[in-house]
Amino acid sequence: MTYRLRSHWIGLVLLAVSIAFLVSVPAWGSGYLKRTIVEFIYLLALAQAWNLMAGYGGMLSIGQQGWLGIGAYALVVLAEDLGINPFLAIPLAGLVVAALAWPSTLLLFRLRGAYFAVGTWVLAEVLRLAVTANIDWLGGAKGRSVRSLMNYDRFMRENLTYIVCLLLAAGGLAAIYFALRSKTGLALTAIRDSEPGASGVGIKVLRTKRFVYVVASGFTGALGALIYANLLSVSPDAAFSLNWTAYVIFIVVIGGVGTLEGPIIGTAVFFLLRQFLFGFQEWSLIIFGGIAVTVMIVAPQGLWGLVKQRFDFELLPVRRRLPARLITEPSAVRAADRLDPA
Amino acid sequence: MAVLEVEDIHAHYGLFHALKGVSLEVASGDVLAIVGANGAGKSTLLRAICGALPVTGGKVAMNGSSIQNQPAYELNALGIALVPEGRRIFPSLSVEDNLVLGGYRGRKGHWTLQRVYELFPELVKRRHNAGLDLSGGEQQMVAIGRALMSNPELILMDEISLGLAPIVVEQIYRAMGDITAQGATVLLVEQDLSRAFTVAQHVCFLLEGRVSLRGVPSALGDQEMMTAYFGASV
Amino acid sequence: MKLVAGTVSLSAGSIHFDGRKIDALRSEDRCGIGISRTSQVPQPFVGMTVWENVLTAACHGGHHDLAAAEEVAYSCLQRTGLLDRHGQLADALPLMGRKRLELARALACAPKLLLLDEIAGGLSDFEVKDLVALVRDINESGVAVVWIEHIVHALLSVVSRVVAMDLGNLIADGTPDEVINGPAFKQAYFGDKIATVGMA
Amino acid sequence: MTIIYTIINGILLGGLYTLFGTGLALTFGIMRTVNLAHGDMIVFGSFMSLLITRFLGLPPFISLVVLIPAMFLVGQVLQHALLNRTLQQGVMPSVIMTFGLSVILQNAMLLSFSADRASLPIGSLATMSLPLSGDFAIGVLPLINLATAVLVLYLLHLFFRCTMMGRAFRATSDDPTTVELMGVSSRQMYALAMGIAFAVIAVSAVFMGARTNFSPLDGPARLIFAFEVVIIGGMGSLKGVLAGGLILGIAQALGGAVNPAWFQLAGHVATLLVLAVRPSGLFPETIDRT
Repeated sequence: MTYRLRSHWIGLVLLAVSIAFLVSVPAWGSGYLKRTIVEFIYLLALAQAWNLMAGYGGMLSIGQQGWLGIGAYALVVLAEDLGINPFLAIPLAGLVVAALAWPSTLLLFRLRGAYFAVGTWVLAEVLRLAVTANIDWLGGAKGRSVRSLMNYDRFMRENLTYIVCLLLAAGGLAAIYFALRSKTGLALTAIRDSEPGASGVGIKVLRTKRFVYVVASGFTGALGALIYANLLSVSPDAAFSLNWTAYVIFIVVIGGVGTLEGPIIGTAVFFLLRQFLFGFQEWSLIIFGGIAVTVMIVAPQGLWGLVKQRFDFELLPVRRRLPARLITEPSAVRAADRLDPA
Repeated sequence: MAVLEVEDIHAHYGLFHALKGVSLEVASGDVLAIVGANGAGKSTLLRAICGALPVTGGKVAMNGSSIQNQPAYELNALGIALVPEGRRIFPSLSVEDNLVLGGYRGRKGHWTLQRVYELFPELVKRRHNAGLDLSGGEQQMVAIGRALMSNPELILMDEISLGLAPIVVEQIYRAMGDITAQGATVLLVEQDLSRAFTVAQHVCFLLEGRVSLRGVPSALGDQEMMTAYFGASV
Repeated sequence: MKLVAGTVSLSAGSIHFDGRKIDALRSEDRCGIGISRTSQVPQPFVGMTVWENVLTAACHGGHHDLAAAEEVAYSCLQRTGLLDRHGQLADALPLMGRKRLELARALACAPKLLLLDEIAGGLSDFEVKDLVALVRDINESGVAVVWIEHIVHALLSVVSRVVAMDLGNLIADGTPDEVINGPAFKQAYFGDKIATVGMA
Repeated sequence: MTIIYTIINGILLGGLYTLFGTGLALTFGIMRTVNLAHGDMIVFGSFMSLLITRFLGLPPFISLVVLIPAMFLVGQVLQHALLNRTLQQGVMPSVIMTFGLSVILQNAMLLSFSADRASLPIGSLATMSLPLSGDFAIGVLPLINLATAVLVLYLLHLFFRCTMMGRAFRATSDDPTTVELMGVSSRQMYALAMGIAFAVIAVSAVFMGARTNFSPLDGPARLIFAFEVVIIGGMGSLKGVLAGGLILGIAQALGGAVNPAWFQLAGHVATLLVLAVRPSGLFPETIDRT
């Protein structure tokens, strides 16, 4: 019990300190620092979205780059062609992606396990080809730039991007956290543990999974819009690159699938390794791939899983506990329970 | 001399302690019937002996050498064959392919495809049918034939009369004589006591993972058997 | 039994519950109209605590919001004697604990009909006695119970009506005394395996 | 007439896709897993063949003598050393592990061979053709490719029907637990199956390298084609693979004839259509146990 109380406090303090730090950055930070933080945060958010879908919902998608790319292109269309404020267009792009992701589940959910994984990949390819090959208006293979953002001066733009990123990620992560603590979260965790068991206690398995897929994809789309607002131009090969999903999977797997803390650790490890291997992109991918394979064999629960196993320690508690108001007459119950030889 | 010696073995299904120290011996050429209520651990015992389920304690020995926790596919080569519960015919293989596969390890002996067809003539006209299309009785014959094809020294049969019409059961039990005549030792799990007693020299009752009674069928009393079967008296 | 709970679909005939035809309903929806089932092999949500397991059932099967579900879950844990273990991961429960958890989860769905599939299998005599008392208590609170069991002595002390089945056919139906002493039962029991026993 | 020529070209292209799909169908049929590094292994095979050709001076098709046994071994080792270790833990480990391998292989090839496109030197075979009518001729190489694909499928069919080991494979696919009671180790069968799949990959790699040029980044696209062949044909069914390969080839050829940019897209659309109309493919063979 003391462990838990303490770990919650550690979590809260860490959270408060990081928020204070992050909020203060625009006032003093350099452009480089802001860009680095933006990158860290969007990778973390992408990882959380994938983790929600794969770790909790059991849907192993390797085609999220499709939704990321669509989100980026949605930003271009909304901001450039429809004249919507680009920073407002970022969350709207997420909604566009969610609206597209819903019907795609009608086909994808016919596939199971490994076939679902490849199916999502095919879908991502279809989306990429549809965007590049046929619509000159989207710039073909060269892509397009987000001109409306260039109207802002550089300092202003960096700060706005930074703030939008912070808001989006904080909003998304808070939504995931509270969703996991809600009824839906209980249902999702139950589905993760046993689908037949879940349907046996009245959980609508298919509906819950579809909801999670659509939400995770929409969030990924909004992040895609953010990433390319930061880069100022979109090209299909980069926006629909499989590397996005590869990074995300390595982050989640290294940190621990199906935990909220895992991706945080995973992102940190990923960042450090990448800084270390800067300029050797192929080598870094080889090393990440090797780490993922090794983790699967040696410790499939990931780094955070190892910590949790040893210390029963949670920084971000999503567990529900017996509320104190209900613990009223323990003595009678205990006496009855002592009869239980187990 | 004892072909099979089982000494104080334990086995678990996950957390469920299914066998809690079972010991028994089977002499060469004998038929031993294992009876008990559902969940008493009979199938578990057979699966533990043939290597399909890991033993968590105790010792299993065949012809004096210890064999526990060797994989099932190695024990098959040593001469232990299991006719599994529910028959487990390979649905996409023909009857003949099912039988031939039984001899995968190439142990030599009395049983050949020809002799199995002689034992169960019904199978001849079905030889090219898929395992999926057989009746329950035919499936059971294939399952037994498939086990015989490995020319086992010890053959373990799990619930071979379950769900079959009495006349088919009759036929399958008649084959039992031919099987033991070739020198195989048989361990038989059977719910139908009277049926088991017609072929078995010895019987062993299991109750909740332990041996509750054993002996020669004719020497056991009704009440004694009821208690050994159900536990607390009914 | 699995037919009624919706995990196996039936090939002919129909099933009615509370006067409604339910053959076409999915497992999760049958739970919604008041049929709960414990499975032969317990299927706890192993990564969740005991409390969360039951709370999940109370939320979704019992259609409560979280606050109300907490009350329901609490009373279900209390009734099944699991209260002391509320914070434990379901994965760490021993067999008896898992069976209790199955029962608590089924209860939290507020069933009118409770299907128990071999819930006493694998338990010691002492544990079975405990369980029998629990089931009797549930039945007395107004829930109809259908209990499939091979451990006959566990059943006979609880039930009001026994239906014995042999390979899909009904072979006896009556009070426990009538059935157990009838010739069909004795013959079937030593000739076969399944006896379904229920009480209404 | 043009449409008939287009379809013939599609069929010939389908010969290559059939080979791509065969390996994937084999592993799915027997182990129910998908090797996500399948495409990268094909590209890897092409590069290996290129190396053998270059350093031993052998023609590409002769390099198969070395390449097939080598790839067979690689497949076995992969299954034994990595994939067999996580059999009991559901699909996630195998998906992530083979995905990791795919990324490793892709980048290792980028480092060793650069991103430039390469092709196998096959001399005059590349341009040989049989004239069909005035302005239309069938390439000899695509024809050999199609014949090889059919031959490979036929040999596999014979192997599965008529040999003891083939029976053991089918039985393992039906029921990997019970097959152990027959003296068959299912893990060993899995390793062998992966080995055979890799041997087929070697064959498809040489044909791919001979027909088109290739680069280290081509793997994912090859995996997707192979996957589409399997989806159209029916998961894990060898009979379906030929049909799937031909349909995919024809769909791409037809799409490409309308608009060169629709070449791949037409194949994807055909796959999604099959998935929408007949989720278990045109020739479903394996029994879905999930």
